[in-house]
Amino acid sequence: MQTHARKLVVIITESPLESSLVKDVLALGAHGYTVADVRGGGRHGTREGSWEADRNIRMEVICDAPLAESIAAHVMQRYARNYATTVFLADIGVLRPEKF
Amino acid sequence: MQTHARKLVVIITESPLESSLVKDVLALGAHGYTVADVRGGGRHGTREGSWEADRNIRMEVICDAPLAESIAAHVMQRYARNYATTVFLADIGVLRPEKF
Amino acid sequence: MQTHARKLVVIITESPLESSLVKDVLALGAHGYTVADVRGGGRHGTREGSWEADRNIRMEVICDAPLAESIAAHVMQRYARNYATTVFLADIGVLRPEKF
Amino acid sequence: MDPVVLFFLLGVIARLLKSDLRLPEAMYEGLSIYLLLAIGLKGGVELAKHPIGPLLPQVGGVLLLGMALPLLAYPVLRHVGRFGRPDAASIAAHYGSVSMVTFAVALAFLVDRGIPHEEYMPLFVVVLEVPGLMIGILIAKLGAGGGLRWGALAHEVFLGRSILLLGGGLAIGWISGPEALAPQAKLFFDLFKAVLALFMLEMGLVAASRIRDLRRAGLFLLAFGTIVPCVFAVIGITTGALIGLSPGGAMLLGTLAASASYIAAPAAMRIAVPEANPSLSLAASLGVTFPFNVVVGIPLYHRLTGMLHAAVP
Amino acid sequence: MDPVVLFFLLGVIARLLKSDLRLPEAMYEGLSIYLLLAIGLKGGVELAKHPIGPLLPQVGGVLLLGMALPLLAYPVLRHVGRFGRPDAASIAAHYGSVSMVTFAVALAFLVDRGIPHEEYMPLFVVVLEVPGLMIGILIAKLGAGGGLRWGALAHEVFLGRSILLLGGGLAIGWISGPEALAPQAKLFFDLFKAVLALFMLEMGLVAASRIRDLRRAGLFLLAFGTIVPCVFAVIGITTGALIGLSPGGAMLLGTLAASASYIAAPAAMRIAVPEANPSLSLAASLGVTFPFNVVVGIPLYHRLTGMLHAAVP
Amino acid sequence: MDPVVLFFLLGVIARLLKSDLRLPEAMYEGLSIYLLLAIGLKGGVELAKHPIGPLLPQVGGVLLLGMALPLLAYPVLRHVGRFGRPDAASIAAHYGSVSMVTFAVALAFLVDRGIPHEEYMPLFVVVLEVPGLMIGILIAKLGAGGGLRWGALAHEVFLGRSILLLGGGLAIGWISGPEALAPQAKLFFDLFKAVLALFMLEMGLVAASRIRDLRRAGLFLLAFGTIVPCVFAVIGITTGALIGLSPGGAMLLGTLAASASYIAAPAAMRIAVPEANPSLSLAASLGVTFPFNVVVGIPLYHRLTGMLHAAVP
Ligand SMILES: Nc1ncnc2c1ncn2[C@@H]1O[C@H](COP(=O)(O)O)[C@@H](O)[C@H]1O
Ligand SMILES: Nc1ncnc2c1ncn2[C@@H]1O[C@H](COP(=O)(O)O)[C@@H](O)[C@H]1O
Ligand SMILES: Nc1ncnc2c1ncn2[C@@H]1O[C@H](COP(=O)(O)O)[C@@H](O)[C@H]1O
Ligand code: NA
Ligand code: NA
Ligand code: NA
Repeated sequence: MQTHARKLVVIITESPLESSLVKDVLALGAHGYTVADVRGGGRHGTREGSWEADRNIRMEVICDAPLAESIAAHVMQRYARNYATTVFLADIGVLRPEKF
Repeated sequence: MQTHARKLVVIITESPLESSLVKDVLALGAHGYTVADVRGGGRHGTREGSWEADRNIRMEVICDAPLAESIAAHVMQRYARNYATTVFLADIGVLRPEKF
Repeated sequence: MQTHARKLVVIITESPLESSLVKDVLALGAHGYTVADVRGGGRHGTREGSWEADRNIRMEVICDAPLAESIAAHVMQRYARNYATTVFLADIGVLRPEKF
Repeated sequence: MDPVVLFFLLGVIARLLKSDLRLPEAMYEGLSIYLLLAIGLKGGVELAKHPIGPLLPQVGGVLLLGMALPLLAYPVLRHVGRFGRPDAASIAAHYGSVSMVTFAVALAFLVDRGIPHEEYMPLFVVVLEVPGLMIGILIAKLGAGGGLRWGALAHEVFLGRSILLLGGGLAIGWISGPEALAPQAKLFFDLFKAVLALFMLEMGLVAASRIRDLRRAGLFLLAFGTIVPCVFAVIGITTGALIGLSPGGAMLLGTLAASASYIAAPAAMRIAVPEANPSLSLAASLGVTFPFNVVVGIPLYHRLTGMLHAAVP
Repeated sequence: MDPVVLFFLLGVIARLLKSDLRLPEAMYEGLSIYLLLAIGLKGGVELAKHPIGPLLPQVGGVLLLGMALPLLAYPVLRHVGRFGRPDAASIAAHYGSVSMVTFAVALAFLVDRGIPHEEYMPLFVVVLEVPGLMIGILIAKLGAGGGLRWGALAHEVFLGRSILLLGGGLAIGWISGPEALAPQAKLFFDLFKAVLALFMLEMGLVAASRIRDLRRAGLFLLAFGTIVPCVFAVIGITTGALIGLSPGGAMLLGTLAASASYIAAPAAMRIAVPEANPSLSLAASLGVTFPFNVVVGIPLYHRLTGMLHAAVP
Repeated sequence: MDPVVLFFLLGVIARLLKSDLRLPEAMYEGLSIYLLLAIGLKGGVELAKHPIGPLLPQVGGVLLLGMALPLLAYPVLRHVGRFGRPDAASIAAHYGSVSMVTFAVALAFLVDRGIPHEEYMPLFVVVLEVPGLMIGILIAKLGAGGGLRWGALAHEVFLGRSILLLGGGLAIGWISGPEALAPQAKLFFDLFKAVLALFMLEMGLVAASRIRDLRRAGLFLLAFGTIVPCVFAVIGITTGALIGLSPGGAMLLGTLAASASYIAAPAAMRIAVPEANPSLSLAASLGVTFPFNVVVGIPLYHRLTGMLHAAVP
């Protein structure tokens, strides 16, 4: 069984941005996304979800490398300055290349 | 400290499949699995968990490359046709090779 | 856009260890961490969260390779003997090298 | 208009205006566990007051009703709606089965108006739910290749949350009787309608979010989801009168027949008939029939009962 | 001391002693949905007993109060506190807006002592909440470059959970009237104070966890968070007396003016003024003003009302 | 049979039949927070009616009981059960400590039968819980190499959720007294037994899921988990009679002694004695002793009290 190389973009950021991020990511061309509720800590302090204002989400997007770059760049430029944000990319393999 | 190369199989699919997937994955030979509740969107529309029928899970299995292949192939063949399903594989390193 | 190579350390373990793990990881030099509630199964049996004693967490830490090694080694040495624990490492790329 | 319906409309409006209002999932689940247990306990307590023997023919009648409904719905879906076999069978199972919340709203409707009814009606909810699901699955599988895992299915149907909690509540109520359950009454009976109101807020949010799916599904499902409940209500009311229920009881049986499942059926169908598109059946049962029944149907079925019940000899 | 306040202190103590006690998030959300609906329903039921016409001038007065408060707070923050425009505007919006739980505690305070008050006061909560947020956003954006997405903001303000549930409750209570809502009363009215007590436990845990942020924010916010509420209370009580409210009503309006938002405002500000540091405003409203109001403020404002209300002609 | 026990059995049956019924975690946590607070408040309100002085000798007696129980259990586990030191100490700590829900069921048992008892008994729950845990940890650590972090442990024991909420409820009830708590009574006292029933449903699900672990643990734990509670009940009832409790109070103290912890102890032991296998102790306390006490034990201890209490001079 052959796998096809794709990128996984992971965005960890403040919960209220979820709907806006989903819109952006789909508008940039992604075919899907997955979101989980998480907590964490970093430069912007502890975000343990002990209050509504302190919740994080973790979004995963599988896509090709150019789109991964533009998603990451867009998130950095639009959100990272004012919101607690972490972005990273990983190399993965998928089975159905036409899907991602 | 030396790490040993293994595969991480990630399966994102509909929640009702959880118990069935756990059984399959262990039967195929995996020594463990980890599951998280997630939401998402893709070809099968938005699955935001706003109704019981719309919940996703994300399962991770760490194993060697041949088992990873057979898990991925099994999931594709058994579930991917009728259920919202995403599968990807990544290269990772583990510390205790005998465990995975 | 250039990405910088970093390591992702993932620790899956028993929930009561969360606060202790956060302290350790920051003390070792990590700048941040992300935690999600998960369930799973492995050598220590099924940990499905059906009771308070059976909950797992999944912690992600992004850092450079040497720190990743020392985090992994510390977790193995301090927790892995007596607690249900899984650790793995992956290669990822980040955009802001100074942050991690 | 009943406050319970107003809570539903508040949920619908909130979702249509794209408010981010959401009941936490655990709260929704907690409320639904409460409602199922409360309905079951209430029915069980009443059952304890009756000898079981005379009820058996009624149970038989309701069983027959439950088997007839999906068999009536299927050909309409297949030939008028032009759905494939899996989708037609899945939707038929949804309409053959029942909606607990619709039943609760109808119950509150009768209680508010002081209309008497057989208090052991929750028993019939269980009796009506099971054959609807079973027949739906049978239709889908007969003729279609591939074996049917009956064990897994019976498990899914009988041990699904709805039947288990409702049946469990019935049994506990029946074994305990009214006195032993008196300390439970304050939570399970006195607060029932207010908890139902909260639940209806959530139902409004969810039903409104199904409207988009509906647009894709087209006009047929809209017509199906409003006409079939009226027809089924007439059948249910008539059956109720024939098996000797009071007008209130017959009206409840009619409402049950008219209602479509959106909890037990989707879960069972997803496993039994995976080829069926789940958003079609949910759009119809949750996006059309549930709101229709709650806002228009229940008062209508009440009127219909006035006309039909006397007509049955 | 009122048990409701003791529950709050139990939460504070638990957190200061680093206990791992936490209310599950879903429980916190469920309790807050309950409180908002209950307050709205109660107000709506009372509103149904009054003609609306005579209330309009009062509504106008409260609206003016709502616009005045953030405009008073802003220059103090900017020039005395030396905050940048975004932070000053964001904190001003928090103090221009209101805290529902503080209102609920003041309500319970009056009910316990049998002090009469206008029962439709929840209407004024809505009227006071909205202009506070709007003016805060306006200040932040005027002069600052970059367009303002008014649509998104109005959406955030009017369709946020608080306003929606409170307003929805008001509307349902108003449409239904007291009799139709009687079966709801057992849950929404009789259990109100005990649910409030549970909620206060959570508020104690959360407020105490903000104390660390406060240390970083410094003395100014501590002074601001205790002095401004007293000044705003005086303004609110006087406004209440001027628009013809009873002493109890004027005291509630004073408490609303004195209270600072920590649910609606943080959410709206995070989107409208992302440059503002959210931990500053939360430390002040949640870490200082909320405990101050609940423990010291409410009894104080009650006394102040005694002195001020008679003095207004 | 008491409905509360029937709810427990419903949970057990559901799990044995592999139903997917699950109470959401947040609901389970919310219910347990409610139960702990309600028991504490009730005890505190009653405590407010008594002078504290005369209670002190009773508290001393209960403290001694709490220290004796794990010391009795340990040698049996070590020498008869042939467990290693960590496992023996951990299980001993579980049986030295108490189960709040068992206590609640026994309380409901007495209330239903109108049997009088010292209403301030919740105080003794706290007094009995702490030494059990402490002694268990001491046994495990003495002789075993490696230092003991006493600070962390005292924190875990005294600030764990159970002690904190129970103690907090006691304090709030004691400070407030019956009148001030009257508006809370509708939630915390009137609904108590029904909420307990819901909680027992969850306990049934969880207890049944421990049965598999039990099979691996073998016959010894089955015997230990049923015989030791009976012995401890006798010791507890006798202690109760000796310190001057009424028969009802002595029966409650016996039940507390007979009960084994499955919330506080597992959490404390996991941190203090990580080498111990947590599934052994949970299988015994949750899979054997809890069901045994709830179904068989409580009525039995009631009878035993009838025989023992009169025999004590
Ligand atoms: N080094 C890191 N490893 C893993 N997650 C991180 C790291 N740094 C930050 N995060 C996550 O990203 C969120 C925002 O980061 P920050 O902007 O640094 O506060 C945090 O709340 C964490 O959830
Ligand atoms: N490109 C993608 N990136 C991340 N997750 C995806 C992607 N596509 C699909 N998913 C996830 O997989 C689930 C099923 O996908 P689908 O079958 O495409 O609807 C979705 O609900 C998402 O949670
Ligand atoms: N092969 C595996 N793949 C993914 N997750 C695993 C695997 N093995 C163990 N885990 C996770 O790590 C936890 C502890 O593992 P163990 O110590 O093997 O019981 C389990 O409860 C799982 O959540
Ligand atoms: Na039906
Ligand atoms: Na204010
Ligand atoms: Na004990």
